[in-house]
Amino acid sequence: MLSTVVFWIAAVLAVAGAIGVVTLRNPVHTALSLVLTMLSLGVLFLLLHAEFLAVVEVLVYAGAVMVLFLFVVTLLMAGVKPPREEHHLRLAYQTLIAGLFGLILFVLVLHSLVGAGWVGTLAGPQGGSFGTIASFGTALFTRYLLPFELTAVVLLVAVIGVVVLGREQE
Amino acid sequence: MVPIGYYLVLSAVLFVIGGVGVLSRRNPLQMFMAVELMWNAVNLSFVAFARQYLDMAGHIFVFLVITVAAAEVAIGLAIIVMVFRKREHVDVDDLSLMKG
Amino acid sequence: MQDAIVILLLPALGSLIAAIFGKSIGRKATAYVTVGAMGAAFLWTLSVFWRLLQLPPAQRSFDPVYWQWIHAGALKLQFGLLIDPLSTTFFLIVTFVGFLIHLYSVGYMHDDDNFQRFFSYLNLFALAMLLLVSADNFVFLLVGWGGVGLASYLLIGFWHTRPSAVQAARKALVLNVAGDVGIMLAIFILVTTLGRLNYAGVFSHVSSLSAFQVELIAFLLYLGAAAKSAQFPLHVWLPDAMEGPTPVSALIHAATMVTAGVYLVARAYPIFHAAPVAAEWIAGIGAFTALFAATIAITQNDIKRVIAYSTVSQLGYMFLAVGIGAYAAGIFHLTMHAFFKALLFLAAGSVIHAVSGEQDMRKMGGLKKLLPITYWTMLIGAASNAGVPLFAGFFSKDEILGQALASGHFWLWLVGVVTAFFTALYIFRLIFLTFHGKYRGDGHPHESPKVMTIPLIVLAVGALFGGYLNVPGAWSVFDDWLAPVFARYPGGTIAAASAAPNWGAMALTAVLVLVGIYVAWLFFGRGEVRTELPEGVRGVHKVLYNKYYIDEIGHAALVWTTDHLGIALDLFDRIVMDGIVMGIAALVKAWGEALAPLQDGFLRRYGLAVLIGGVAIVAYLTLVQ
Amino acid sequence: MLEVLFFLPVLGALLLLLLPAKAARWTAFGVAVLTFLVTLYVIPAAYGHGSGYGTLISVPWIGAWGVNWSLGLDGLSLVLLILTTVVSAVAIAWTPVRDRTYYVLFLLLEATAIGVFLAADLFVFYVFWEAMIIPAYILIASYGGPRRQRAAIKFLIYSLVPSLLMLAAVVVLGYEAFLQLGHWSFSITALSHLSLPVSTQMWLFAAFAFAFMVKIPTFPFHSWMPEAYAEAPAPVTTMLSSVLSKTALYAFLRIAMPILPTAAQRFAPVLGVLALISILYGAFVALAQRDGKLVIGYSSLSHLGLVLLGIAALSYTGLQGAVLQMFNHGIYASGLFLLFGLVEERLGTRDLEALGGLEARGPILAGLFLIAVLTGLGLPGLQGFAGEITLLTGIYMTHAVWAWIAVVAVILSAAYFVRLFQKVAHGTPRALEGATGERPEIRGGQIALIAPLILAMVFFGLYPKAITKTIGPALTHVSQSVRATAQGPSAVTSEVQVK
Repeated sequence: MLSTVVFWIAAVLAVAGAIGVVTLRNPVHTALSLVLTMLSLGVLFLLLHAEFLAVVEVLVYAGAVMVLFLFVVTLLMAGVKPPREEHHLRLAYQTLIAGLFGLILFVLVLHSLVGAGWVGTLAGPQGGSFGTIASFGTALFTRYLLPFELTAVVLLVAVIGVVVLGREQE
Repeated sequence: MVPIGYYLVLSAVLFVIGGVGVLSRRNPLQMFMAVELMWNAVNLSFVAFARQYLDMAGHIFVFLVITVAAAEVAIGLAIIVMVFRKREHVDVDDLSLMKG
Repeated sequence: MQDAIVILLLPALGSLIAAIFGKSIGRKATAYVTVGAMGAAFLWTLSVFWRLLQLPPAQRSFDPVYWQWIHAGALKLQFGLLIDPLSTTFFLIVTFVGFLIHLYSVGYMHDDDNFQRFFSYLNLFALAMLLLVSADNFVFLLVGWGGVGLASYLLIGFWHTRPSAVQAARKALVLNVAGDVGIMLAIFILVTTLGRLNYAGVFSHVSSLSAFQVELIAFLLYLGAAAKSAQFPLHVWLPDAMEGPTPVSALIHAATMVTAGVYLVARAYPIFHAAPVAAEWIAGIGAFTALFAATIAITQNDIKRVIAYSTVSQLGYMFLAVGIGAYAAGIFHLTMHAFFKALLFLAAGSVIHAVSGEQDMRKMGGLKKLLPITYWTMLIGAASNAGVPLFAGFFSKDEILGQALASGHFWLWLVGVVTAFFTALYIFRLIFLTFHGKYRGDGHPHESPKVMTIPLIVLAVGALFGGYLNVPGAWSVFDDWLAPVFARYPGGTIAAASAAPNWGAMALTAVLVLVGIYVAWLFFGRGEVRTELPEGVRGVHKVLYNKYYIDEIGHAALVWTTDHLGIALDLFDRIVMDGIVMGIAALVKAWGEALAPLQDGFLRRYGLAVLIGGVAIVAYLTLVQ
Repeated sequence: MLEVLFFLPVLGALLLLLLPAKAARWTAFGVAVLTFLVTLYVIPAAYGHGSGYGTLISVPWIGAWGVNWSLGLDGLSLVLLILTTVVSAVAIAWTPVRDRTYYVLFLLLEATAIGVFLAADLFVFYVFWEAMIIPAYILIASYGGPRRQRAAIKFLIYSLVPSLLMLAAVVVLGYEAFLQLGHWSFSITALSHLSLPVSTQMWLFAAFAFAFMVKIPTFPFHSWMPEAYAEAPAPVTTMLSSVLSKTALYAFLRIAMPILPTAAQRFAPVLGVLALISILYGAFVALAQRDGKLVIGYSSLSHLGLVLLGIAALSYTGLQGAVLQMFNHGIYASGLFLLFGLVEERLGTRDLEALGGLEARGPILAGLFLIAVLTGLGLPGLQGFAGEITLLTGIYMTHAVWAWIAVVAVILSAAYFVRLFQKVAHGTPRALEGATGERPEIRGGQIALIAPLILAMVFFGLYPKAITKTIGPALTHVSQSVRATAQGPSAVTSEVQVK
């Protein structure tokens, strides 16, 4: 029962954070509400027996990545004017249409979830070592070793890319 | 116990909100954050399915997504910084180099 | 008889040497090579002729085969020659008369810049004609046929800076090719129906064809023959062909080219015999052409043009003969014609040579004393052409007329007799205007060199005595010589051939000829040109002088139409065909330009498009599937 | 040895890049001649056991799709290979170009065309077919006349659009092989043993025929031709008309008909009618052209229409005539385009109204041009005649009416070719000194270059059997596969034999 309560609290907070991301004007506030969502997701990961991922979510995402965001926000916001209004006419109904189609998409997904019988399905009992860090590590370093190694390349490329982009142009 | 479907519905909600955010925010940073939100929504789905099928592949996948997202954020933010360093406004609508 | 191909190889070699090495070996050597080639070919022909004579008549036929030309499905063909009395006769004509014309040309073309080229073409012409008459199948007949057309094209347009010569050459070639197409179609029918193309194979299987097929083949072959032998209305190229140098006219009109049509009908007689409708047409059109061309000839003032129309007219006689089945008589007339027509042309050339290129008879006259050899030889030629009794043309023409009457073709006979009158009239008009009276030009005429007059004399002997090969009621050496050819398949001879000569009809013709000469004497005997015409005949004269406007009608009907169809289709190609393509291109471009604003550079709008697309895909996956 | 044929020009092209530009022309010529000699060397390899390829080499290429790098040689491809290598060698050295790239592209064009004629795998065929477009496009776009860009783009689009449809057809055939044989295959021999439903065959045949007819070209897909022929330099036009058009006609015989025999049967009347229109249309339009190059271009439209008509007649004799005439046309069209190109080069114009008098100033050039013209108009005794009469006989055997109509083109052919020759050679000299001011006469080297073509015009006129004997077995195979489907095997042998 406890898990149900925790789920609902985390879910509501996650959605609230998400709505904050979409609606808040100040980028700093946006970033903070995204952190809220991520923390909530970390809790949900725990409920789903993904302990390692929960930690990574909080540490890497809510920690490192969001700090990077805030850093850039503060860097750019200083001395920058608020968005211009001249494009409003051309993109007048952008948000409205986006919302409408977003809703449609949600309904469609919901429809298919219901149709497939997912909504009422309880997960089976947890078996064996599922979700433990040990099993995660075993999977990562045996079967999924190659993708894991490749992420290193991806990160390397990113590092180089950032260095190149960040150079002083003149 | 909460049915797996609830997680999936939640994931869908977050995904759609993130999508709408991408399309409605004009500040590139906020657009970017909405994209991050969509990533996270998808991650939730992966974890939920992994729980359902008791398969670690979902976890591994999330792990990879997070890694790639980190790289993506690094690059993306670098581009944003570069592009808007010299500009007065931070508005994606100003960027119309792709105009046909 | 395997060696008969040497007769073809000699002029081929001569032509090649003159064409490739002509410039380097010089005029004299070129003349020796080419004239020598013709002379040698004549001697070789004599040897063949002699060897044939040694054999019994029934065995005088050889078909040496040299190589397999093609093997493509149904079309399997060998290159072989047919050596029999008919082809040997043509060999003799072509090489002998051709040799004389070559000899004459040495003098006539003496000052021409392209002397070597001319002789190369002359030898080519002889080669093509020899191939035409000796091929043992229809395809190589067509090869010779086309080669003759080519050589005539080259020679008619020899003076290629003259627009009229170029025009005439083009006309000759295109009309001849039209005739070639007729033979080509006949070949297709023969291949599909009989599956064979060599004469022996075709002629012995004519009976297995349906009546319609035979008639069709006969008409198609006749189309080729009529184009080459200038039968109405395909005769229009021949009078224009005198744009070439005069020896060429002699070669075309006498020894080669125009006789090819008569040869074809005579050679393919089993087909024409089996096709009575076509044969009647041939005879009818032949008679008509004879009269038609003779009437035109009366009014022409160009000396060569008169002789040219005379050729058309005489060819009409020959077709009349082969049309009614009197093949030997047709060939006989052809042979005699070769002598006197070559003579007339060469003599005319001698006249033109003497008066520095003038061809208008109104500016001649009185040349009798100045050019005695030319005058006397040409007089013999004219008498022979007119059919004055005891001259060669008399015997041959009369044999045709006699057989026409005997075989029941009264109307054809009548037309022939009337034509005989006109023939005498126009040819003696030519003689009187050219040689009698006073000289009306302003040059200093002189007799031609020996190299030109000797051929005239030799030909005059032929035109004078050639006819005695066939003397009615007494002997028929020429017809007997050809007889084995026409005895091989049914239909080669007509019953009338053996009938006793019709002395009355013969006398009537002779009288009409003499009357024609007398009328010519009355009007033109003083050698004066009548400029004023009586009221009544002026209209008729105009029509005749303008050759019944056939050229204009043909030009309007065919040339104009073809050219303008070409121009119209060219415009269609540029505007419509290209327009459709460019229109599609423009449409694509316009479509692109219309859609370009969608790509307005707003990142968020692109994102929305992606979202809409994604929704559509999800909707399809969830709802439809 | 077959792969050498293809790789030799490619290696030659690479070699050119290393050598100084001055040596490019004669090096390229040397490579082309060497390629021709190799072609002569492989002649014995073309004769194998009965029908089918005399030599077939096959190396796995893309295993998963069953694509093999396979090249095959039989009499049919041999004849066209000889044509390609001879014409390429003559054309490549014909005019000096101060640009190495020109010769590199030319050799690549030759190599790809050789590849098309050798391909025994449909996929390989498609690759070469597409690759051929690239050098051709660049050659037109870079070395042509003032409107070359537009002409080249038109050529490119015209080539690419039908090729896409053809690619679809190729893939469908491979998939059909997968369904019927259990593995993907593009081997032409294997594909011709598939049994495809008629409706599928029809669509596939339409796609192939579209691509081929554009390349020939045939009415109504010929609109790229006037501009491309007019704008391209004379040697490139020669390649377009003499070699590239043959690849398309060859493809009908090699691919479309054996693989899709029923559709070939059904489509034959359509092809025949389009070919007839091409014949007459090309002839009439040729009559009205002022640009001499276009007279030759439209004459090709007309003459290749006749070849297509022979193919559409579906008789064995017609096929023989078609291939014979393909070879012949390749030779005399090359002669015409190259010699007229020389006239243009020396006199600086292609306008027939401005030309004239060549016979007086350049008698040898005029004489050679005359021989080519006469061969083109099908003068009996020369090469064009042998092909024409075989073709028309073959057409007459199955479709007499077609033959009756088509012979009209023979007369028109005489009319426009004679007009062309007379405008160039006869009359008073008008543009004699021309742009370059030199005497409009052909020079020794070029006489030597063109001599093989002129000799071929005479030789194959006297002895066409040399060709017909070579192509016989391959064509027996084609006509059997087509006719067997329609009338049963007995029809194959019922053709009349001539003594």
